[in-house]
Amino acid sequence: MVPLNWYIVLSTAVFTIGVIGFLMRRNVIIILMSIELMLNGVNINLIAFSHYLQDPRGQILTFFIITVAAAEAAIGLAIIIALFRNKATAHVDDIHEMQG
Amino acid sequence: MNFQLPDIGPVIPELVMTGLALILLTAELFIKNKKVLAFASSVGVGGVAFTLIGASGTTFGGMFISDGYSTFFKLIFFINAILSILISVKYIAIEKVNFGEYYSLILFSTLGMMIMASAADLIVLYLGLELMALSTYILAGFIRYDVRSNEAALKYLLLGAFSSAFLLYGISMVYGLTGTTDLKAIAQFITTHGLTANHSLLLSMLLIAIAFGFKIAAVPFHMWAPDVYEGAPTSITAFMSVGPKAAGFAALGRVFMIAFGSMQFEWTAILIPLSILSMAVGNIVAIAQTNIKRMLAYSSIAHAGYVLLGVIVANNEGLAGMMTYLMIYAFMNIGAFAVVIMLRTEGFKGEDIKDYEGLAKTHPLLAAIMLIFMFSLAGIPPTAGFIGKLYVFMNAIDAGYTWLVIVAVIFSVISAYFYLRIVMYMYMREPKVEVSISTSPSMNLALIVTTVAVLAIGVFPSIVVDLAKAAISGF
Amino acid sequence: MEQVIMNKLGYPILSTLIFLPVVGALLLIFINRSRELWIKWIALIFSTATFILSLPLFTHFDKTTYKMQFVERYEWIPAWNINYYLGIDGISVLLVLLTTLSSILCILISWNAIKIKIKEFYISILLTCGAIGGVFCSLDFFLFYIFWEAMLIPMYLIIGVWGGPNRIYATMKFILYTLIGSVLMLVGIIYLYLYAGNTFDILELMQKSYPYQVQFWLFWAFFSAFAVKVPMFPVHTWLPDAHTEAPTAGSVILAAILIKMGAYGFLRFSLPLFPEASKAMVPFIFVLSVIAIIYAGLVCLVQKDLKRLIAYSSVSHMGFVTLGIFALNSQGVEGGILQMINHGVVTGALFLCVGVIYERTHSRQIADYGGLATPMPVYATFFMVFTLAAVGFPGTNGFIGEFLIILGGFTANKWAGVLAATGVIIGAAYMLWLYQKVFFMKVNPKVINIPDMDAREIITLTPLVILVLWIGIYPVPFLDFMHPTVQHLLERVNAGGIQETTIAKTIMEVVK
Amino acid sequence: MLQQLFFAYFAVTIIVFSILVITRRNPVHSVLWMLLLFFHIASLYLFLNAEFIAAIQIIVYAGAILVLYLFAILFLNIKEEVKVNRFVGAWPTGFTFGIALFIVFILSLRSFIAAPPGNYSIELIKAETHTKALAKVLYTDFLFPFEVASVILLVAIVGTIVLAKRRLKS
Amino acid sequence: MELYVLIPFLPLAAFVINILFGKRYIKDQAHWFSCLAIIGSFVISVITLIDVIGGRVIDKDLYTWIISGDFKVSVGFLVDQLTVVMLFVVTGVGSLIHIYSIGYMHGDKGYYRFFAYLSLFVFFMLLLVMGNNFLLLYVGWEGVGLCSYFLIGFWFEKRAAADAGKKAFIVNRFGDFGFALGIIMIFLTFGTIQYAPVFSQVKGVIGQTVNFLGFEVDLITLIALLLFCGAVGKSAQIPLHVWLPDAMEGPTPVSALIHAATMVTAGVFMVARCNPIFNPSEVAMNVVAITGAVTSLFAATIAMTQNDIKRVIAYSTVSHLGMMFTACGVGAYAAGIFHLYTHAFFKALLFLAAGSVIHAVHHNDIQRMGGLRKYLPITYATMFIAALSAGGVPGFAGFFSKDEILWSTFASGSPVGMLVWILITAVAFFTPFYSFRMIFLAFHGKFRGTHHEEHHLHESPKVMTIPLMLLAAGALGAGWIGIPALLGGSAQFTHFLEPVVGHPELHGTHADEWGIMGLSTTIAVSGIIIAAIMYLIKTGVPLILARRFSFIYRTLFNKYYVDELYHFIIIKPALWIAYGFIERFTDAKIIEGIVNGVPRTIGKFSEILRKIQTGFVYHYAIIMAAGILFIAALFLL
Repeated sequence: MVPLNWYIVLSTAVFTIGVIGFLMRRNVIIILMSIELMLNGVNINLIAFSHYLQDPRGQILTFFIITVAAAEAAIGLAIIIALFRNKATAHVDDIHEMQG
Repeated sequence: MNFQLPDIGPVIPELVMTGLALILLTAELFIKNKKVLAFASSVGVGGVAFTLIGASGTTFGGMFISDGYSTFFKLIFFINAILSILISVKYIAIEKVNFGEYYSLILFSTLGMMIMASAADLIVLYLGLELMALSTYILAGFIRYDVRSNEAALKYLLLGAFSSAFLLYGISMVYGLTGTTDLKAIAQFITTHGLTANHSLLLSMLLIAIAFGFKIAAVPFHMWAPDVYEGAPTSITAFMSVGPKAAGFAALGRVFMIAFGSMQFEWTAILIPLSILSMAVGNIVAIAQTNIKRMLAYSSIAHAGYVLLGVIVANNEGLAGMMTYLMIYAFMNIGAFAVVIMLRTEGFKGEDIKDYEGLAKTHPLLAAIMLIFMFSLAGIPPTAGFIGKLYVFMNAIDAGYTWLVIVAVIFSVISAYFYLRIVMYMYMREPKVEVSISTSPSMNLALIVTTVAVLAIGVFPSIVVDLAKAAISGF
Repeated sequence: MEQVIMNKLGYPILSTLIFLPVVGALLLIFINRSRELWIKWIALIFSTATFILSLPLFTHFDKTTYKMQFVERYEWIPAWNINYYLGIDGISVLLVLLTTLSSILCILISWNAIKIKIKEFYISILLTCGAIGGVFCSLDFFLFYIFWEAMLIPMYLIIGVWGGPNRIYATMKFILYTLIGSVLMLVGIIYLYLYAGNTFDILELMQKSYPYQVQFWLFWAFFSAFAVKVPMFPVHTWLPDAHTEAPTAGSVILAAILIKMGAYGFLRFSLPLFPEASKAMVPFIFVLSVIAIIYAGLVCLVQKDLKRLIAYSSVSHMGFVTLGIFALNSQGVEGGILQMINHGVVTGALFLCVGVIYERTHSRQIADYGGLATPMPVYATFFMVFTLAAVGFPGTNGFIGEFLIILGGFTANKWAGVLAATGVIIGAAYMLWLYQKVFFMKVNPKVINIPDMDAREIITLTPLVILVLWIGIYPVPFLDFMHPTVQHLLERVNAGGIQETTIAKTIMEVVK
Repeated sequence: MLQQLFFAYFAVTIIVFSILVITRRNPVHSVLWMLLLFFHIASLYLFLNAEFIAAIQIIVYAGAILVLYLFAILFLNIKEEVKVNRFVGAWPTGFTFGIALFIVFILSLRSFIAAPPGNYSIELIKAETHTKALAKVLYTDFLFPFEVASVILLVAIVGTIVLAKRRLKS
Repeated sequence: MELYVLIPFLPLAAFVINILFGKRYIKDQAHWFSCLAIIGSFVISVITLIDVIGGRVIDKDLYTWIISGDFKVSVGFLVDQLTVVMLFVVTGVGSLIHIYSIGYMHGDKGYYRFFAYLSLFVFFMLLLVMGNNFLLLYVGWEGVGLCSYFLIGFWFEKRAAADAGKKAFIVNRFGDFGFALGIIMIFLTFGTIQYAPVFSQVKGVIGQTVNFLGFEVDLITLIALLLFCGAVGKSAQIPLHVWLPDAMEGPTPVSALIHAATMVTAGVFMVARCNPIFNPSEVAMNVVAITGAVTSLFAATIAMTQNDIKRVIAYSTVSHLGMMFTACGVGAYAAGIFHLYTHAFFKALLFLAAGSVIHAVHHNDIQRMGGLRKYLPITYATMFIAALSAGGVPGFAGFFSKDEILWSTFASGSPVGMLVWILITAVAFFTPFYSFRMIFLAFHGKFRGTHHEEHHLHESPKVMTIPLMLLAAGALGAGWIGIPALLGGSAQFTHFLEPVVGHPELHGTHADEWGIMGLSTTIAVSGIIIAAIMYLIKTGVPLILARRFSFIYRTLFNKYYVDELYHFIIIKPALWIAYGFIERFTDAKIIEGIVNGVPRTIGKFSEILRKIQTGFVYHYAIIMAAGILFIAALFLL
C-alpha cells in the first residue's frame, strides 16, 4: 500500500511546479498551462483522499475542477486571442499598459 | 434508486435569476434595441429581489443555505447589479460594445455571487466563485478592441486562476483532514478531533483566506485590482468593485465563522495584518494616482481593510457591521463611478483627475453629487460612509481592538486627502478643457438613487443597520 | 428626566436654529444661479429669521438652574440607542446666539465681496452655521459628532473656493488637521459609548464615573480633537493659513464660532466626563496655554499680513480661554466662557474690518496701507473699538474676560497668571503696532482715495460694537447665564478623588 | 511493493514531465509533454479507484483542453518564439519563491492526519461500478453544484464567443 | 440720585455727543459740550468739596459690574477728602486747559476729535479718583492711558506722534501688568477689592508671607510693590519714565492736562490712597522713597541739557513726580498730595505758556527762540511766575509744598529718609536752574529764529491768555492753604487730608525746620542766579562746559541712553525671538516641518509603493506568493 503522504508530496510537487511555471514563463499560453498543472496537482490530492477516505466528494470535486478548468482555458484563450489581435504579443512582459 | 426532488424553495431566487439570464441571452437574438434588454434585466433583478421574501431554509443536503445573512448579501448584489446596469446603458453604447450578452453576463456573475453567499459547502462555494469570476473576466475584457480592456481581463484571469488554484489546494487539504466539505461538518470535525492547532489545517485555512483575500482585494493579494479596475469598462469596474468584493466577504464570513469558528484566534491573526496592510497601501498609494479609476481602485482596497475589521471582530455584531458597510459602499462607490462614467463621452476619456478641473463651474450639480460621494467615501458625516465606518469601529472597539481602530482612523484621515483632492479639482480649479457629460435617464436614475441613499443612510442609518441586525440574528 | 427642562416655547427653538439655515440652503439650490440678488436676500432673510427666532434663548433662559433647557428629544436610531437630543445650558446658550448672529454678519459682509459661485457660497455659509449651531446644542454624542464633522464640508469649500491665492494648501491643511483630531475623538466617543453601557446620551454619561485609566486615555482622545480646534500650541499652524486664505466670511466663521467648538468641547465633555484626568492634566494645559499666549503674541509682532496677524492673535486669545477653563475655579471658567464670546465678537469683527478694506484694495499686506484714518475716519473708529477690545481695555468686553481669566489662572497657579498677564502687554504691543501701521502716519498713496464704510458695512459692524461695550460695561446679564452651570460643573470636577498630582505620576500610574 | 514501484515510476515521470512542460522553449513541445503528463496522471487515478475520473482526464483534458491550447499556439509565431527568452527577467525570484513555497507546504503538511474513512468503500464501487456509483452521488447529493457547473460552461461559451468574435468594423 | 454722580458722567456725555456727531454736525463747535461739561463737573466738585469739608464721606455702589463666584465688583464711588482734592485739581485745572484749547486748537481739522478725547480723558480721570474699588481705579487708570495714547498721537500723520502714543501705551502696560497682579493679590488675600474692607483688614495680614513664583515673600510688601509697579508706569518713574518726554508730541494742552496736572499724578494718588497697604511695609516704603528721589534727581539733570521747550518741562514733571513719591515714601502722603496740588497749577501753567510760545513761533526749540518777552508779555509774565513757583522761591505755591516734602524726609528720622533728603535737596538746585535756563533762553536776549518767524510773532488770543493768568494766580497762591505752622500758617491742607492718609511722625526741632527751609531756599536762589549768569551774562559758559565735560553732557543730552538701552535689551531681542526664532524656526521649521513633512513623507512613500505595481503579472503573482509565504512562515513555523 502506498502511503497517502506520498501522494500528498507528489501533488504538492506538481502544484509547486505549476506555481514556478506561472512565475517564470513569459508565454501566456504556457502560463495558462502552468495553472492547469496546479489544478492537476490538486486533483491528484483529491483523488488520493477520496480513495483513502473512502468518500466520493474528492472525485466529485475533481470532476468539477476539470469542468471549470476547461471553461477557464476557453475564456483565457479567448482573451489571449482578443489581445493578440490588438497587440500581437503573447508575452506577459509586454503586457504592462497599466501600472503604478 | 429513488430520485427525490430536493426542496427548491430556498433556491428560487437563484433559479429565477438563471431563468432571467437565459431569457435575456435568447432575447438578445431578437431584440435590436439593447435598451430594452437593460430595462428588462434591471426590472427583472428587481423582481428577483422579491423572490427573496420567504426563500429561506437549507436544501440540497445542506449544501445551500438561504438565511438572513445570505439574503442581505443578495440584496447588495441586486443593488449592485441594478445600479451597474443602469449606469451601463449609455456607456457601453459609447464604448461600442452594446451587446446583449453584457447584461446576461452581469446576471450570471450576480448568480455566482448569490451562490457564494448561500454556499454551505466548499464545493458549492468554489463553483459559485468560479461562476462569478469567469463572468467578470469576460466583462472586464468586454471592450475587446481596446488593449487595456484585454490586458485587464487577462491579468484578472491569470491571477484569479492562480488564486483559485490555491483555494482548491486549501479545500483539498481540508477535505483530506476532515473528510468533508460541508462547513458545519468541518467545524464539528475540527472541534471533536482537536485539530485546532494542526499545521496542515492552518495552512489550508490560510490558503482559503488568500483566495478570499484575492477576491476582496486585500493587500498583498490586491495587485490585480488597480490594473483591472483601470482597464475594465468603467461600468464593470463599478460592478466588480462592489459585487465580487461583497461576495468575497460573504464567503469569508461564512466559512471562517462557521467552518473555522473554533480557530478564531488563528484567523483573526491572519486577517489583522491583511486589514492593516490594506488600509495602509490602499490609502497611501491612492494619493499618487492621477487616473480616477485607478484611484478608486486603491480606495476600494483600503475599504476592504475597513470591512475586514468587521470580520476580525468575529461575532455577529461584527458581521452586521461588515454587511452594513458593504451595503453603504455599494451605493457610494457605484455613485462615484457613475459620475466617472458621465464624463466619458465620444472621444473623451474623462478618467484623468485633471478632467475634473472646474467641474463645479461647468456642471455644478454633478460636482455637488461627486462631492457627496467623495465625502462619503472619506467617511465624513452626515453621509452614509461615516455610518459604515462607525458601525465597524464600534464593533471592533467593543471586541477590544481599540488600537486597530486607531490605526484605521488615522488611515481614514490620509484617505480624506485624496478624496478631497477630487473635490478640490472640481471646485477650486478653473476648467481647462470643455467637459461635456453624457446623460441618460437611466444614469440620472442611478445617480438619484445613490445620492439619496448615501444621504438618507447617513441621516437615518436605522434603515440599513436594523436590516443588517435582523439579517444576522439567525446566523 | 429631572436633569432637563423641556422646551416650553411654542416652537422647537433649537431645531429651528439648526435647520432653518439648512432649509434656506435647500431652497437656494432651486434658485436659478443668475438671480444673484434673490440668492443674497433669501440667505439674509433666512439667517435673520434664524437669529430672531433664537432670541428667546436670551430672554426666556432660566438663569437660576444648571439644567439643560429648551430640550428636545426624539428617538432616532434605536439600534444604537441614539436620540435626537438637543438642549442648552449656561455654557452653550451664548455660543448659540453668537452663531446665529455671526451668520447674518457673514452674509452681509459678503454681499459684494463674493463674485463667483454665489449660490454655492451662501449655501455653504448657511450650512456651516446650522451645523455649528448643532454642535453647541447636541446632547447626544452621535448627533454632536455628526454636526462636528458635517461642518467641515461647507467650511472646506468656503476656504478652498472663495479664498486667497494659497487657499488650496490652507484648506487641505485645515481639514486634515481637524480630521486627525476628530477621528481620535470618534474612537474615544465609541469607547465611552461601549464602556458606559451603550449610550450616547451626554447627560447620562456625565452621571457615571469612570476609572482613572479610562479617563486618562479618553481625555487624550478628546483632547486631540479639541486642541486642534481651539487651536492650542503646538497644533495651531493650520489656523494662520486658514484664516489668511479664507474669504472674509470664512475667517469670521472660523474666528467667531468654529474655534469655539474646541473650547466648548473641553467644558462640555473633558471636564465633566473625565474630572480626575482633567485635573491631573491641568499643569500640562497651563503650560500649553501660556506658551500659546506668549508665543503667538510674539509672532504677531512680526507679521506682515493683516489677517495672519489677527489669526495669530486668535491663538493667543484662545490660550487665555484654555487657561481659564482649566483654572477650574469659577472666575477662570466663567472668564473662559465669556472670553469665548468676546473673542468671537472681537476677532470676528476684526476680520470683518479687514474684509472691508480687502474688498476695496485686494491686499492684505500691512505695508500696502497706512494713514487710513484720514480717508476712512469712521472705519478707523470701528477698528479702534475692536482693537481696544482685543487688547483687553477696560470698558470693553475683552477686559472682563481677560481679567477674570488671569484672576482665575493666578488663583490656580501664580506662574500661569503672571505669564498670561505678560500676554496682555504683548497684545497691546502688536495691536497698536498694527493700528499705527494701518491707520496712522502718512497716507499711503495706494489708499488715498479709498471710500469710507457704507451703510451696509456700518450695519454689519454696529451690533458688534454694541456687544463690545455692553459686555464691557455691564457684563452681569451675560455672566448670570453661567453661574449655576459653572458652579455645577466645578462641583463635579472638584468632587473627584485626587487632588494633587503630577503628569509624571499620572503617566506612571497609567503605564502600570 | 509493486504498487510502490509503480507509484515511484509515475511520480517520477509526472514530476519530470511537469518540469519539462514549464521549461520547453517551444510551446508545442510543452503541450506534447503535457499530453504525456496527463496520460500518466490518468493512470495514477486508475490506481486510486477512479476510473471515471481517469477517463475524464484523458477525454476532457487531453482531448479537449490541450487541443484548445494547441489551437491557440497556432496564433503564435513559433519561429520567433523559440528564439526569444522563455523566462521572464524575474525568474530567479519566482523560482526561489516557488521552492520556498514547496518547503513551507511540505513542512506544514508533516502534521497531516487523514480523516477516518467513510462509507464509499471499494466494495460499494465494485458492486455498482464506479461510474454508476459516482453518477448516483453526482445527481442526487451534488445536483446543485452540477447545475452550477453547467451554467459555468454556458458562461464560458458565451464569453468565448463575445471575446473572440471578429473585430468590429469601425 | 446724588449730584456727585454727575461729575464723571457729564464729560462722558460730552464725549459721546462729540464723537458721534462731531464730524458731520458739530465740527468747530465741539468745545461747547466739552467745556460746559467740565465746568459743570467743576461746579459740582466744588459743591461736593464743601460737603466733604462739612464732614460727609460718600461711599456708595451704583450697580454690580462683574460677579463671578466669590468675585464681585461694583461700579461705585468713594468721595472723601483725598478724592475731593483730586476732583478739584482735575476739574479746576482741567476747565482752564479746556478753555485754553479753544484758542490753541482753533482751526485744526480734528477739532471735534480733540475735544471728544479731552472729555473722555476727564471722564476716566474722574473715574480713577472717584472709584471705590481697585478695579474701577484700574479702569480709570487704563482709560486715561488710552486717552493719553489718543491725544499724544493726535496728529497721527506725524510718525513721531504715532510712535510716542504707542510707546506711552505699551510702557504703561508694563506697569499695569504689575498693578493688575497687585489687584489680584489683594482679592486673593482679602476676598474683596473694595477699598474700605481691604484697608480695614490689612492689619490682620501683617507679617504673613506668601509663596510667589517660588519665593517666600512678605504678603503686604508684595502687594504694595505690585501696586507701585503701576504707579511707576503711570507717573513715569525710573525705569518706566521713558514715555513721558516722548509724549510731548501731543498738542500742548494735552501735555498740560494729562502729562503734568492730572494723569501722571495718578500714581501718587494711588499710593496715597493705598497708604494703609504701604505703611506696614518698610521695604515698600523705602522702595517708593528711593525710586522717587532717584528719579527726581535723574530727570532734573537731564532737563538741564534739553533744548525742546516741552521736553524740559516734561523732565521737570518727572522730577516733581519723583519728589511726590519721595514724600509718600517717608509717610508724608499729605505733603505729596500737597505738592501734587500745587504742581498741577504751576506745571500746567508752564506747559500752557510754552504752548503759547509754540503757538507764536511754531517750533519747540529754545535755541531758536530768544527775546520773546517783547512779543509775548503776558506769556512771559505768567511763565516767570510759574518758574518761580516750580523753583521753590519762597511765597510761591511750589515753595510750601516742596518745603514740606524736604522737611518730612529730613524729619522721618530714618537713614533712607536722610538719603532721599540729600537727593532732593540737590534737585532743589537743578529745578530753578533749568526752569530759568529755559526762560532766559526763550524770552531774553535776541531772537535767534528766521526773519520770517519773527515777523509772525504775536501774543496769543484772550481765550488762551486768560487761563494763563488764572493759573498764574494759582501758581502764586494755591499754596497758601498749606502754609506750615512754622511760618504762621495752619497747615490746613495736611489736616484736611489726615482722615485719609494719616499723619507722619516727624522727629525734628523748629531749628532744624528753619535750617532745612533756609538751605533749600538758598540753593534754589543760587540755581536761579547761576542760570542767570550762564544764560544772560556770560552766554559762552554753557558751550565751554559742554565741551569740557562732553561725556557728561552727552550722557545727559541723550537722557542717560535709557531709550537705547531698552531698544537693545527688550525690543530687539523680542523682535529677534519673534521673527528669527519663533516665526522662522519653531513655527516654520519645527511645527510646520512636521505638519508638512508627514504628508510629504507619505506622498514619497506613496510614490515608492506605487513602483511596486509594475504592471507585470508575474510580479503580482510573486507578491501574492510572498504574502502567502510570509503569513505561513509567521503562523506555521
